[in-house]
Amino acid sequence: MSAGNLTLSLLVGVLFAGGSYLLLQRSLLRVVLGFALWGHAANLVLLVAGGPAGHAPVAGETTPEAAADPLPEAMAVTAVVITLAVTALLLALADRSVTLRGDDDVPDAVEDALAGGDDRGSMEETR
Amino acid sequence: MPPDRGSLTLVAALLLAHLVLAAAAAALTPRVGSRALLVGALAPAASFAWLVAAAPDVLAGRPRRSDWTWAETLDLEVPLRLDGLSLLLGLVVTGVGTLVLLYGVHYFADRRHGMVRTTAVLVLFAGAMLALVLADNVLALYVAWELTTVCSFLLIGDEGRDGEHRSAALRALLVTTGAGFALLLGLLLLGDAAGTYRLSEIVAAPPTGAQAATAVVLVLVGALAKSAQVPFHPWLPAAMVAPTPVSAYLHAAAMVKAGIYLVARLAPALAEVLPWRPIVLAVGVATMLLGGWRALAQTDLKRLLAYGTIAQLGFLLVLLGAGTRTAALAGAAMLLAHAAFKATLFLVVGIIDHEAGTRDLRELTGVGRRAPGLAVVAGLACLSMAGLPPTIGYLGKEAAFEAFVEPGTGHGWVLAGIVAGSVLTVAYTLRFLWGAFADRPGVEPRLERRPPLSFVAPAAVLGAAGVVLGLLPSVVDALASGHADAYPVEHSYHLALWHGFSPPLFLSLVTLVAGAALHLARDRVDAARGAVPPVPSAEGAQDGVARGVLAAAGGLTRSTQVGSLPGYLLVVLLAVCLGPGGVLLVQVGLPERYRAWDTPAQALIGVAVVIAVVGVVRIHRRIVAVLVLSAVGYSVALLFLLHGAPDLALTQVLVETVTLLVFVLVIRRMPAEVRHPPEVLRGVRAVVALMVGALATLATLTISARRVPSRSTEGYFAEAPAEGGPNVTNLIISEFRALDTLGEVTVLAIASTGVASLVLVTSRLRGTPRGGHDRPGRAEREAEKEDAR
Amino acid sequence: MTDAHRRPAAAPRARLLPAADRQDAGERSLQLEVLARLAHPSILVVAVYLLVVGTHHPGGGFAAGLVAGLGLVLRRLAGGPKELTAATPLPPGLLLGIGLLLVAGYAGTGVLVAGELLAGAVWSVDAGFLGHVEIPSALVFELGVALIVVGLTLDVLRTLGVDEPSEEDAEETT
Amino acid sequence: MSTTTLLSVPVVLPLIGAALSLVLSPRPAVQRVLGLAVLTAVLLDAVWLLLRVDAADRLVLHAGGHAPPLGITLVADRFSALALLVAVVVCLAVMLYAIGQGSAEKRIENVPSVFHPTYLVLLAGIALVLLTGDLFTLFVGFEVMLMASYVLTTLGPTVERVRAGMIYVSTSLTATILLLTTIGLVYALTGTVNLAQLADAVQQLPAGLREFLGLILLTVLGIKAAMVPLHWWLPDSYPAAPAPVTAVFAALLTKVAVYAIVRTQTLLFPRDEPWVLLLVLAAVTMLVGVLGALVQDDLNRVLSFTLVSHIGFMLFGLAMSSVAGLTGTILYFVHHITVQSALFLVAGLAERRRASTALSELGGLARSAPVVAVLFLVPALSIGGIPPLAGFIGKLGLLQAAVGGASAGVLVVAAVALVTSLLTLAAMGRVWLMAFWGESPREEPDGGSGTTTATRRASGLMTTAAALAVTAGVALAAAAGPLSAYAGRAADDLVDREGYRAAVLGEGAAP
Repeated sequence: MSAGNLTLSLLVGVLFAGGSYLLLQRSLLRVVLGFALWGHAANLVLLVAGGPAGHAPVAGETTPEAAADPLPEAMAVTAVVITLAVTALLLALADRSVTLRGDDDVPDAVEDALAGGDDRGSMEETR
Repeated sequence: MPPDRGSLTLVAALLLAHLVLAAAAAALTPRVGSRALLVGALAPAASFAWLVAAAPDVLAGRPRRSDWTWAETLDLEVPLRLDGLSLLLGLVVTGVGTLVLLYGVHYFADRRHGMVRTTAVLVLFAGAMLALVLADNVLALYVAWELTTVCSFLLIGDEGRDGEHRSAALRALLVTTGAGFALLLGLLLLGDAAGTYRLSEIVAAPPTGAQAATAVVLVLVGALAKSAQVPFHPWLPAAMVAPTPVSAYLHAAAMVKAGIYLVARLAPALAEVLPWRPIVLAVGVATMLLGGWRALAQTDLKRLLAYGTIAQLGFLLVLLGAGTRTAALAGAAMLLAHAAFKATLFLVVGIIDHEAGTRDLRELTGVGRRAPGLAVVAGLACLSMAGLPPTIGYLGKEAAFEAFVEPGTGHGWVLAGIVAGSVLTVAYTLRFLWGAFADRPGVEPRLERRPPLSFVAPAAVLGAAGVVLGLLPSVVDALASGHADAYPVEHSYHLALWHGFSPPLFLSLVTLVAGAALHLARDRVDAARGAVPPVPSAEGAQDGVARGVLAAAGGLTRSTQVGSLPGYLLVVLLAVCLGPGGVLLVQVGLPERYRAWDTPAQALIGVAVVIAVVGVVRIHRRIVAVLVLSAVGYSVALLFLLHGAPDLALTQVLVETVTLLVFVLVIRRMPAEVRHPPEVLRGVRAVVALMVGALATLATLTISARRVPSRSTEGYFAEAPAEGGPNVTNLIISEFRALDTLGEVTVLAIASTGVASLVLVTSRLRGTPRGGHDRPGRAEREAEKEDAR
Repeated sequence: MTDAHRRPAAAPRARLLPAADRQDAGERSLQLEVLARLAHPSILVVAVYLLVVGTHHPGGGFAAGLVAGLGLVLRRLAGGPKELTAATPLPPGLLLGIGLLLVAGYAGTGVLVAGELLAGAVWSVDAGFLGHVEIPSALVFELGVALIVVGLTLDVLRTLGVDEPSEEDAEETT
Repeated sequence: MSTTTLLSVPVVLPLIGAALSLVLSPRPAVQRVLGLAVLTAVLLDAVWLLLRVDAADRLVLHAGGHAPPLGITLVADRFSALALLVAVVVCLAVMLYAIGQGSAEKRIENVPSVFHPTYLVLLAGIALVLLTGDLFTLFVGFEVMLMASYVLTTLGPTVERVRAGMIYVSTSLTATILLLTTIGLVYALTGTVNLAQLADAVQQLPAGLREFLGLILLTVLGIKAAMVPLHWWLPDSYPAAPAPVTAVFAALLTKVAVYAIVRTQTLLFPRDEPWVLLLVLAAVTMLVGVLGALVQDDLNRVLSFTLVSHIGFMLFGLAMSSVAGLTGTILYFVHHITVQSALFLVAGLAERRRASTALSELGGLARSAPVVAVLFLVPALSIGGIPPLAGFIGKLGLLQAAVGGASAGVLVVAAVALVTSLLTLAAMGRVWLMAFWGESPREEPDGGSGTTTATRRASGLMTTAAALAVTAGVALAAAAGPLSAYAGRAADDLVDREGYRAAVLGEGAAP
């Protein structure tokens, strides 16, 4: 059994914690910032999953044993790009929100604060 | 016995004929109006003829059967079987069905709207009901059972234009399907315990034990609700808002008998399983008494008949569920009798209602004098209902008394109950006759003409049938024995008009006299009824349950579906921490060995990342927060580079730069500062965030301590040169796992389209009226409503 | 919708990118614009380099696309929306379409021609004085990737980068 | 047709179609024809795939010829082939509807330049999730599907849709990043992301870690599947989207997540005993969802809550951990896809007549639009479990499995399922009473029946599309025999993990 990497594990924790704190806010911009932190954290997890640091995985220049695991690296590239795409879309949503409502706060849905407020829809008579 | 191919084709054709003729009649309705029912009536009429033709064979103990499999994996077969009981019910369903449809031609003649649906559903119902009594598989029976419920819902609701129709339809639907679901579970348990879903096989080898007992309770719930027994009964009087042919057919003769039929079908097998007899007998007697008592209080003739029906259904339940031969014989006879007389009386009320415009007995006068033929028809039916000779009702009631005069557990109180119930029956029979046909001084007569013969004829046929059959006791005995012979013959009782001076004859006399006395003393009875303090009614209880469920649903939904994104994410994060996080902490725990870092540089960059993260979280000036975020991103890219992932680091740096620009472009248009969040939530938010962070650290530590080497690295290194170059990471992206990349760039392309559609749409929306494009939000609608008030 | 609705007066607006908000030529910084124009070809060369060397060195379609996209960003920052339009050969929708067509078509062609989904081939070409050059078929794929990334950057710049999208912009993209 | 072609078409062809659609974006008519052509081709492919898979068990494609663990493997077994077929049928019906609506109303959200490519990409993503045999590709497939869904939700971004989009995208993204993290954890502990290899590798982990991974996968996929208590986002986002979009979302997106849950749990975390935690979650999902449905006063919100509720039925079958239970899940899965899409399409038809989906604004539709009423009634009864419709078939499969399992806990959940059916029926009955019976609250707008020939034709197309979805549901009931037999075989496939491994890794593959 190998040993756990304390620094990277703590970093993942800090990024997730900071991201979570931002996710739980009303401003969509801060939510996006939170997702960005989460994205970094997830990529670091992939990095840790690939094992300890090593040489760049270039065939011929290094051996499979000495190289960093290339698969998580490739997966992280995919993830980074996807995060970029979603970030752009979320920011466009925020922009649209600013256009329509003047701010980027995520408003609450009001339907269920009202739903079932009276006894309509009983077996007796619905209207 | 091998399936009989000939009858398979014929029965299938008959059932199909209902479907086809329903469609044909519905198609004809817009052109010929209610006369389309004549076409529809062909289906039950043909079925009736087939049943009559098959009767001698069946009664000789040779049931007809056929097989058809719907879904083998689910044991969903549709075997059909015609035995004595099915024949009995089948004759009722098709016979009454034919006459009611003929009657409908006249009844619905003036109707403009909704006839297409009414026609189609009535004919469909006839088919479903026939299928129900012929089905030899519990699941097939259930299918037909629920079909009749849906037909009932649509027919009760009619056009659904007023609240009474709507709520009556919904009540009938919910009570009967709700109990139907219990029935389904019961039937499945029963089938599982018996090892077969075949009714005939279950009856031949009945299951026992706890599972059978549970099944019995659930099956009975379904059967009792369908047959309007206490405490499920309120849906039936409410259903009387339906047009009279519907009430006569569905809610007197046919559909409500489905529950009775099921009880009769299973009683030979399950009467000995413990909760069966106590439930059946107690509920039956209670229903009979309650129905009779409430019938005496009605002023609406139709509701009077409805409560009478409830009482009679209770009576039938006692007889057919008791599980003895004599009781079954009596039950079979009473079932025939009830179908004939109750349908007749409903049709008579329908005629009165149609011609006089009311069916309230306080507003009716002189009907007997103006329509004597109608009075005679009703009188014939009432003879049977009250149990007077020489009617079929008399045959049944004599046999019923006989069945419980015999010694047996609990027979004493059951006998007392059915005698009392019969007294009430006589009393409300008289009340009906008095109410419909008597002269009332001071009331304006409303009946202007004698109802046409074609209108009265179906009722007359049914009414006469009760007397004709009563005069042919041997025929009735043969029909009823077809079912009763399912029981072992203890001492052979036969239906007859004269059994000598026996206790049943004496009891019959008692009921007649007491019933007549009760009718004569109606004013005093009414006074007594008024003096009784109101007891909680079943109707109120059902409404209470509905209100309770709605209140609970409203409360739950209001308090949880709060519509707040932070709230929802909070729940998600908590779920992750408490569920998987809990398992990790409790069952896996902390790894034993650590290393601080791979290289000290990791720690240096790590400190920078931590500082930057704190900055992003704490800074409320948007632009600064975004810039600090980039610092996190670039630091992470450095970590990638240190780790031996230059491709990833390069992508990260470039993406971070682009991201930064996107951020800057967007926040130009936003307020510079984010509003400070309310203090209340800050603590919760911080706690949850720390929990997530702790879980993430724990998970990462665990995996980095328990990591197993990749299974693919060597393969990649070996194959890379042949695929175009030595850069393994890049080859994974463009070759080995190119499918992922294909998906990923698709995401990019669509995101890009989405950004454009989100932002650029503005110019197109401008100038178009908003209402045309958007569902108005709930809040706006509320506001509009407020304005309207 | 009026301007008052779109931009509430209460919201203080940061003047982050002065040049980006300036529309007329008089206000633009000429030096910056010229610099950007001069730099653009070199940036494109870097992008092409990254695209081609991907199989051997860090790089590949993503990196190439992102670098090319950053070149456009530079032009946009220096010269405003007009300059951006001048710098783009094709509307972003078309870029995205062609890019996606290249990557998906590459997959589809492989299925049809070679009976393999997304299998690459490597062609060795004798390129005169350059020596032996290996051209992987995946280069088509990488090119598609790069075009999509450029398309995205362009879309973002043209949409989020503009305060009041003009009618022509809308027509062009949709 | 070769295996490669059969398995590639559902993923690659829609993407090529989407690319062409983007290139051709100034020509809406061509885009429509293109979209329909692609969907038809994929439909034929899916039919063929289903027949092939049923005849010859699993079909396997190693993309690029790279065997696991180097490359990505696509696998079709009976469950994925069936799910794909139903998904394509629904997509086709919804596209017809959308085209009809687009011609009828010139709605902004039907700007075909965005709708058509995105819609095709959505299908490609769904196909990728259903066919992949690789955990990371599963993630990518989800992203493709979700990104398309983000764009479709916010077509014609009004205040309401932007708000719904924020909730929807944020919640989905949370799940996405958690899923990515989970994949990292799985990879670290096993050294592979190939599902067939994982099937074996996960078994060798200590029990605690195995349970942790199983639970975290259930949780993150549960967010996407709208499993209570992770479902809150759904009723607050789906109803805001345009009718055809809501229909396809409700039919497919959550179900694809359910598919992923079933696939990962059966393959990686097999169980012999009923899974108590999931039983509880299934029961709670059923009840919370349906209670929510009972008190809504907007048709689309009622339907969204029943959608949540009925996810519970599918989880119930999985939680029983038996072949019979899985058979029930598959039957319910198929039924629910068709029925839920039909209901939302019909809600769209109703909305078209009254320009609202508020129950108080509807009313009297049975009289003024009898066809719409029938089209609503059939799926509404079906979802309430009324025989002989498809919902009954699914419910019957689940109940039989529960009764056959003879475990008290399972029977309790079966009873909850029946109560839920009743409450669903009550919710549908309430809708029927308020929207279809009663009096119309106002005059029908002209758009209801259509004024011009073109509008009428488009309107007819929408009705036809809805009818197609309804008919698909009825056809499922009619075909209950072969369907349930097929579902039984598909469930056998799901528990036959050795067979899956052998098919993907080659016979006798070393663990």
